[in-house]
Amino acid sequence: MSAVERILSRAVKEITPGSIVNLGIGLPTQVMHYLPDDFDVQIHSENGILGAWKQAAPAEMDPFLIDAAGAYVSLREGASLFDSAVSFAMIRRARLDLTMIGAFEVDAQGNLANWKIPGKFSPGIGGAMELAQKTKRIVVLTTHTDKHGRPKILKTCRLPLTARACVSRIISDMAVIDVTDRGLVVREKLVDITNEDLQAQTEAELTFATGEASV
Amino acid sequence: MSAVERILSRAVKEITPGSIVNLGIGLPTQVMHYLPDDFDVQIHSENGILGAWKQAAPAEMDPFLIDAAGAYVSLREGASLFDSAVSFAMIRRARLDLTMIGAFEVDAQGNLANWKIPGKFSPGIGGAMELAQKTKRIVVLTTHTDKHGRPKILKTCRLPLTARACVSRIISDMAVIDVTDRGLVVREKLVDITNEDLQAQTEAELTFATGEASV
Amino acid sequence: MKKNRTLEDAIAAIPSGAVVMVGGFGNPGTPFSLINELVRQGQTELTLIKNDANEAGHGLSRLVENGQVRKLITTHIGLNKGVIDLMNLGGIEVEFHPQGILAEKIRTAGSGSFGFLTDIGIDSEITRQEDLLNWQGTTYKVEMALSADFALIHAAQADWLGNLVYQGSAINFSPLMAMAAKHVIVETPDLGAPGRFKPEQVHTPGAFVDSVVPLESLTSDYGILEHHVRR
Amino acid sequence: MKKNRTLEDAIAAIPSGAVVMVGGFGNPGTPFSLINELVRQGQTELTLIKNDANEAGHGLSRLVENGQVRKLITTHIGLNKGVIDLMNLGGIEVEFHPQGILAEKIRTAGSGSFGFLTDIGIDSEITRQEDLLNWQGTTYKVEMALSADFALIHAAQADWLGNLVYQGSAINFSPLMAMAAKHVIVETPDLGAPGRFKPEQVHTPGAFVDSVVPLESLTSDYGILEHHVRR
Repeated sequence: MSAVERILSRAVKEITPGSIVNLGIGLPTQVMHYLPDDFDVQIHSENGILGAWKQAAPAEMDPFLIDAAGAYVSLREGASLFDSAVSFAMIRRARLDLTMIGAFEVDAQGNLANWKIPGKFSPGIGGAMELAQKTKRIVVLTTHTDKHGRPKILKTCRLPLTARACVSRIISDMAVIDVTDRGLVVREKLVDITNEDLQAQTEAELTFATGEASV
Repeated sequence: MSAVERILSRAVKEITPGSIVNLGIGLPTQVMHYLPDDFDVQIHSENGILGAWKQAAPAEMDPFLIDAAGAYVSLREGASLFDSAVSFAMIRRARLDLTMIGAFEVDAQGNLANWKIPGKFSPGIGGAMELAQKTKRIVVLTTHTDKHGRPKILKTCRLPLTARACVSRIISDMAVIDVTDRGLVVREKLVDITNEDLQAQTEAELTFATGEASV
Repeated sequence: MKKNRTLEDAIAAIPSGAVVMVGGFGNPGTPFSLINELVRQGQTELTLIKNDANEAGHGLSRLVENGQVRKLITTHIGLNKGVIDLMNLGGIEVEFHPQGILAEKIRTAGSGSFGFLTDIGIDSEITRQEDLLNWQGTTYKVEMALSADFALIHAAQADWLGNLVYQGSAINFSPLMAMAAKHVIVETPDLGAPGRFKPEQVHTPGAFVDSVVPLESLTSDYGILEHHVRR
Repeated sequence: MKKNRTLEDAIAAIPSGAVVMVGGFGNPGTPFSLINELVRQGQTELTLIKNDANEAGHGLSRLVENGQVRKLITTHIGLNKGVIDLMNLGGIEVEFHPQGILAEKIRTAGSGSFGFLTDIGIDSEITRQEDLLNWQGTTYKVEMALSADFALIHAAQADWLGNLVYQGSAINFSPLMAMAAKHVIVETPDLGAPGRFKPEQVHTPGAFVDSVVPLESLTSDYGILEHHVRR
């Protein structure tokens, strides 16, 4: 399995039946493809969809129906379509159970930075800030290190924050890590790696849960 | 013609083709019955109707469709139904051209009191305050004096105000009076009455337009 | 996830002392069946939020008459002399708001905001000095959001996911209250399977709804009020 | 009253320097025909308000590329490198808001209010000290209403009175902008006589709409973007 496949195949297990879930642009939207076709979930897309589903068949693609990532989605039975004010009311009123979201940086306090790299990347914040600040449970999907091999899981984020203390869990290509009152706790390892080697690729201090699952 | 008929048959002439009009509870709602069936107007009702029309035929009355006065209205072609927030957005955004409204008191500055008589009558303000404060043109329909023969058109209102300086025109059973920068100006007399006798029944000072219409 | 509940179970979730929003403008939209069950179960010390108090012997008025209501937040109760008299005797606390302001206070809670700036009634007796805010050189009235523990809603049609469609003038406060309350209970005479609605035509998305109570039939409460028919 | 206008007449009402809201999230809801006519007529110094900048060569991006835009108020322009580059070079002023805050600022104008109290981004770098309000013991961020001189809207269907129905994910900001702008111009490929819509199913009541432009057909602008199709 590739790093991406490891993240996605683990991430899909976070989605509980009957829940309402937003899948952020990037890795998270790809989680949808790992869901069984009959799975009981309602996917929320912030451009005004509850009940978005996998890409429509070519003959059924509707140019007037995309998700927030631009995909020509289909709709589940029981889907609803609404304006952007209602869509974000749903977010701010915490009617979403789970948001999976990407990260530039995430830290030991559960702070998230995923929208801006000053001087390099500033396309605007989109819906990320409200999703991060208001969803009941935020799970970050991220490679454990950046393309230069530098840790993305930090003691304290250095980039401008999307939201403070919002992240519940981090799923990287190496481990499943929970943000707790006593810092980051490794729940599962997704590769065959020693605790020491995992810590070496992580700036924040890790605690290893007794009996954490291994590959 | 009765006093009420004089008011209503004059009031209906205020409604211009193509306009959006709210008719307040009491005398104003009755203006609808003086409109020709094919008249180009959209009647707004603050409980969420644009395009309300006269009472439905008995077989077509819908218990789930009333106007703000409780009447089982019918709908014109092109009517729309919406929630109370949208209905009052329409009012506050001044998308109504005209509101006709009743009065306990109205005064020379165009102040209106029609919602509360301290110690006697305080059923709540309903939609009157927003209609009075925000509609482009407010026409008051009222008997010239109260049931004890006391003037209702005053120098200055004594009851709690619905809105300040909101009234453009007063149509009583005796006269059509405009609120202007130089006070109240009588435009038409609806009964055969001398200027002096009309003034005697009016607390506020009246000016008589040269060439005002008479009965 | 099916949100179907029985009338009894749905209403049993409401404790005494709860703040309860109730849809409806006059009869249309009033959830008479949910209210009648609340009368039967007898929870007390309720704070109710509704446009009006319905008419004597009907709907919300029954809760007041039965002594279950501590406070009513409303816009106009002119059609209910009994409630006005009780208010004047001090038997019930009544808080009035302009109709569109009540709607907007509820809508503000429903949108996850905390208040809004308006000029409605700013120079009238309904505005106190402490409600005024000078901001960037202009004076506004601050109206705070109004939320509730529960909302009781009548929908013309619904599906198991809680998607709702309203009819006629029965829309009024219902979609706003469905967004604003922590726990939303819906009654409907027409409950069906997901897929029955065109997605663009859903008035209230199911995400806002917690319980849906199917009604076997509509009682006479829902019918034409003969005294409002013009002869 | 018929609100039908020709494309040319409707857009000619917009002067240089105007503040113009434009519906659409990505392609769906973008009023390409109205925008293309605005490009043809060449009004300049525009302030545009739209969720995004569309993609290079399409929709709003054409107005930017043609030098007609002074300022863009938006949420995310990540799919338009050209506009980002122009922003970084100082060729266009860009003001970003969180997406739901932009929606709510527009909706607040549309409801005739002046601002709202929120906690979104309250402790982030997007909030300045002067945006904060301490009110009744709690600190809020004040977000002011955002209105415009014009709104350009695409509706799936319309009638002569300006009643609008949207489809798919093309609803997004359109009903909010239709309420918030002083003058609302709508394009639709399907204009019909009043009476065609079930009254409960109208998304935007005609009271908010000033001009309706019938489109004879939809250009390729409105079609599938092949590079967004997953193979």
